[in-house]
Amino acid sequence: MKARLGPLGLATVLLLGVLAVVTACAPLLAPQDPNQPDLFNALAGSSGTHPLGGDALGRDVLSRLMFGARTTLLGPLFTIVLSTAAGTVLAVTAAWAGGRVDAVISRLLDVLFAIPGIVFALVTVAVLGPGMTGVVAGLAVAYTPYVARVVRSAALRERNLPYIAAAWVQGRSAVAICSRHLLPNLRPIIVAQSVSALGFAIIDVAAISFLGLGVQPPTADWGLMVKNGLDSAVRGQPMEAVSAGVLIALVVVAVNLLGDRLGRQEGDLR
Amino acid sequence: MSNDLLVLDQVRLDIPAGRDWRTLVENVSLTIAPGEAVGLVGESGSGKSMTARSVLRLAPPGARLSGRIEFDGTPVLDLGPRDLRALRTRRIAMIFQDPRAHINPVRSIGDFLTEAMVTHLSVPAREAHARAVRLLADVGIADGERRMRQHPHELSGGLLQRVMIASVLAVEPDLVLADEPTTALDVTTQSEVMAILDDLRRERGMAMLLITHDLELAAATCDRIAVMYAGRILEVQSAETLVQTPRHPYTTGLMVSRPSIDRVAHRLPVIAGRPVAAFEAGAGCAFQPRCTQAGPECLTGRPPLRELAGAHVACVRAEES
Amino acid sequence: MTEILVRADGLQKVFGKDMVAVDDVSFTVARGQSLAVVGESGSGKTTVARMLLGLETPTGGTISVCGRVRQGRAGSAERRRRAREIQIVFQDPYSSLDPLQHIGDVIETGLALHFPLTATERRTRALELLEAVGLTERHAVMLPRQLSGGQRQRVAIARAIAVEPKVLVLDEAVAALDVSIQAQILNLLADIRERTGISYVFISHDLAVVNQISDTAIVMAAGRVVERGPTAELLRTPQEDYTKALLAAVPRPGWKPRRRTPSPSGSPAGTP
Amino acid sequence: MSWPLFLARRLAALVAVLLVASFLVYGLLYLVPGGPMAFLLGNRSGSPEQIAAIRHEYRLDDPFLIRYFGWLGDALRGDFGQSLVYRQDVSDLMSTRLATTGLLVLYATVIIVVAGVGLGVLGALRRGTVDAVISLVNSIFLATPTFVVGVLLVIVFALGLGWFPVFGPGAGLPDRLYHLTLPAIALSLGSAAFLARITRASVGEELRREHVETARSRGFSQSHIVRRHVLRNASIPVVTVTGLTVAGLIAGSVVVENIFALDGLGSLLVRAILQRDFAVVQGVVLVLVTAFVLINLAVDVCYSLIDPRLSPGEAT
Repeated sequence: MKARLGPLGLATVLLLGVLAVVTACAPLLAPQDPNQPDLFNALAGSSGTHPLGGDALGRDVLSRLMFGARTTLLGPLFTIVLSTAAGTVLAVTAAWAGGRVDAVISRLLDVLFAIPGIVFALVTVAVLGPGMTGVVAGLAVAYTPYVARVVRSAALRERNLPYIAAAWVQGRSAVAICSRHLLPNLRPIIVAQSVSALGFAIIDVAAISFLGLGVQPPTADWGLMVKNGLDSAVRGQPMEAVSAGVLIALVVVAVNLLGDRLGRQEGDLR
Repeated sequence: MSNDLLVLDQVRLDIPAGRDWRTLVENVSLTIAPGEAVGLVGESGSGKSMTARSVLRLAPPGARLSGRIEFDGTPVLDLGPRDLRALRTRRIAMIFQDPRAHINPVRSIGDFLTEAMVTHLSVPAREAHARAVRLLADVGIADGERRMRQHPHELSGGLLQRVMIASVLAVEPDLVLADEPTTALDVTTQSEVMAILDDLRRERGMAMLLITHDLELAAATCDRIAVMYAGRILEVQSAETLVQTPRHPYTTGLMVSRPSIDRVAHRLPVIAGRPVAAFEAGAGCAFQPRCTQAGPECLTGRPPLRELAGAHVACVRAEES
Repeated sequence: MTEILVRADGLQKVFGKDMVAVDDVSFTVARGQSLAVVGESGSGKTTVARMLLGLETPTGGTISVCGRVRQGRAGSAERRRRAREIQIVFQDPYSSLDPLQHIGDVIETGLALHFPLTATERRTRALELLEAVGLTERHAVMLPRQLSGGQRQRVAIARAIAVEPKVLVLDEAVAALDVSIQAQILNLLADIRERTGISYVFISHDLAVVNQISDTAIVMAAGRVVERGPTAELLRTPQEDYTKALLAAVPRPGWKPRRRTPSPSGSPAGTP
Repeated sequence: MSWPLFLARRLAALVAVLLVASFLVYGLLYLVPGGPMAFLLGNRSGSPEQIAAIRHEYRLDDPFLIRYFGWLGDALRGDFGQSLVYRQDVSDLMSTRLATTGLLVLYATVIIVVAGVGLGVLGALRRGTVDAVISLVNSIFLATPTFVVGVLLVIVFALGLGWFPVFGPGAGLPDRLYHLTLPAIALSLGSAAFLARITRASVGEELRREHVETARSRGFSQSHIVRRHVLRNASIPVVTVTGLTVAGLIAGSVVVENIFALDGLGSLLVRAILQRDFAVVQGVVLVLVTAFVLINLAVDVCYSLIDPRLSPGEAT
């Protein structure tokens, strides 16, 4: 697998690796305290101590980007873990049981489908109040049908293959067939699907933070930095908005590339 | 011979596989006279289907096609796009194995049948429609008017294959390439479709290259048969003599290993091993590893096709079997 | 009088509201017998096979295997017991094996479900079974995609006979194979029957293959049994028009394809 | 199945989905910690009279289901209750803003369909450099969130170059369109890239289909094959995705309106959430969900027109 990564793939893995390290070790790596206002540095441009300048309150933009990686990336990651788990369980149950169980689950998913993800997240935020919990909970529920629909149709196709029937005829239990045969064969699809959903989740979570409904100040977050950066830009200093915005785009590009690659590998194996 | 309709001479086809090339067809030479039916028989990987596609230059994208293909005196491999389209339009037509995949599912049967007449032959739509209905009648579809309005998913496989045949008749080509035209069909339907194809082809004096894995079917409907294995032709004979006196051990093996409805063998005589494609074959005769007659001389070079008592056979030990 | 292993009585299967796939089909399979179920697509022959295995539930009629009537959904213990009675080999050798499961594992999983063997015993037994179908130790560590179609079909056969069933259903098991491979598998099946005395239910559209492998046959069309009898007799002196037509359509020396007189609808039975 | 029956079924399904969705939206707001009272009062502390008035207005003393059906009945008549913050009818608040959002979504839809389908088809037909460039640009646009695009557009074209106004909706149609240009571009880039990608994949896949080989064997020219056999067949996934993305724009407009200070449904929703303006949240969400569901219905009808296999009215 590694051998077929290619230069673009390598760059992707490298970028995501660096991000993971920065996310984990932000306190060790950040040059400044991300929450320390410094009026002399307010809306300042690039300098030796502040490579990316300062925000409206004079906080170090680079340090805030480093710390911001945590909320910006961990939120979506939780969202995807939750929605993939829920979606897979629902999908495999529906595909295996068929009949009425399938019908009930499918209708449930249809209803969730009718509510756009970000709107659903806004509603949960309205209920739980602004903050990451509401955003992750809302998006996790909203993303579940997207995972479930893809996995269900794949599971249905797989479930009707003779090798599953053969295992059944041999007397294997339903649980064993699902866990030993069905899930391993669905794994590539599930992984590819959840990685590409991760790209969308990063965008949605950042957008909600941008609206001021996600992560609350003074915690650093890329979406929030774009929002604050817009005000700074109007006052003549676009560095904060541009750096945070470009970083979000870069991460999503990397995640999407990874998703494509995984999807294609899945196609090659078939 | 100058009066051959189609001449294949040392035709070779390679397709790209990563950085390598994979040979699918290797030095195939074959002729078809006007009005003649030739069967090209082989198992999977033999390259029979790719040979037929090569005639129309329908090889997969990136493929390398070499050798000489001459149709009615014209070198097909040298044709420009316009002339190639003209050749495909009026002179050579192809019938595919799976009509359900090979007919556009979102267009009606009428669209499918009249499209070529209207586009290529500039037949007015109304007349094309009337002709299409007549063609449907020719292939045994009586309620043509209704069928013309239907879509492929509303027709059975057998009916669709007849529609495919009708579409070929519409342009009255000189040569029909039929690629496993009945393999996807039930036996009774196969008999019917094959009979229709055979009748109409003879009536109109069209030549046919029938690609099939079924030696008996080829023998029943073709004048001559070529047996392919691993991208090469191993034997060419008239259909009549081939079934009586097959010259190549592979042909013999194919014939005796197929069970029959007339007799029961305690054990079927088998050809050991599995069929290989051209790029999988080692040096020497490609069939040698599976051949019961093989000797040391079979390991040196691919045996060329040579004449033997009215047949052409690519086996150095053909006289002994 | 030989023991009757399978007794199907008045089998019926209706899909949805009114799609009658199988209608009033009855037959028996005795110990050591090879019964062919012959028919074209849509005849209901595969549905019969699936009902025998419990993969479909009949809407009418009864199936009894080894003297016990099969009814309703079975618990896991009951399913394991049934597995020892009847097994199946499917048509498509490509999708009948788990693409991620090693060949040796395929066989061992079946053994582990049914026999109290140690890991070593299981491995030895799996290798014996692979050898019995013409494969070697080398194949045991391979994945299905490394095997040819014929080899995969051998694995599927080994998997089925591993649990030592009394009846083996072969659903078009040689239809997808090349002529030269088909003969090898037919011989293998004949060997296995000779050695173990297993019974076959051989589902096929191919009369020549049926002639080779079966001693009794039923001919199905549109879900019903049209004709039945000893295979040799059935093929030599068919009584029903449908059987005759089926037989007349098989290419053989001296055969010519024949056009039936164009029917007004122009379509064979079963088409819209 | 005939067309009327088909439509009736789809409409019934639509009503069912809306019913459940509205129940969800209504019910969720009762899960708020401290109950609906805490929500309604928000950060305000109310006098006993005020509390009593609110309890009366929102029928908080009635059982939940009765309240829900009462609200739903009013909503069907166009009465979504009163905003706590604006002291105005919710329906009035929404109707003035609907036009802005509607125009924005429509404008973006046009950009998405033209650019997305055009670039996708071009990429599929011109493999090589053209395709590679389009794919690269697509990957970047696809990965850049709407709000980042919006902010960058503001920085470059409004603040930097001064070509477009920064904020506000404008007055009169031409001026409004002018004001909406940057927002519409911000809203459409990602979706256009997505649509281009789907179109390219779909056209590419169709070009490899067997029936295209048939057409080729019959001597039709490439342009004839593309026109007659590829585009229509390839349009099924394209229509699906167009529908989904346009429906998604409704959500995306929330963000864009916020950046460009457009007074639309989206900014109303965000403000209502921040101010915990109960009735407005319910009303706006219900309208958004309805629009989303209606677009999906339109997509379903489109398929049936494109693909005879999915078409009602013919015996299969």
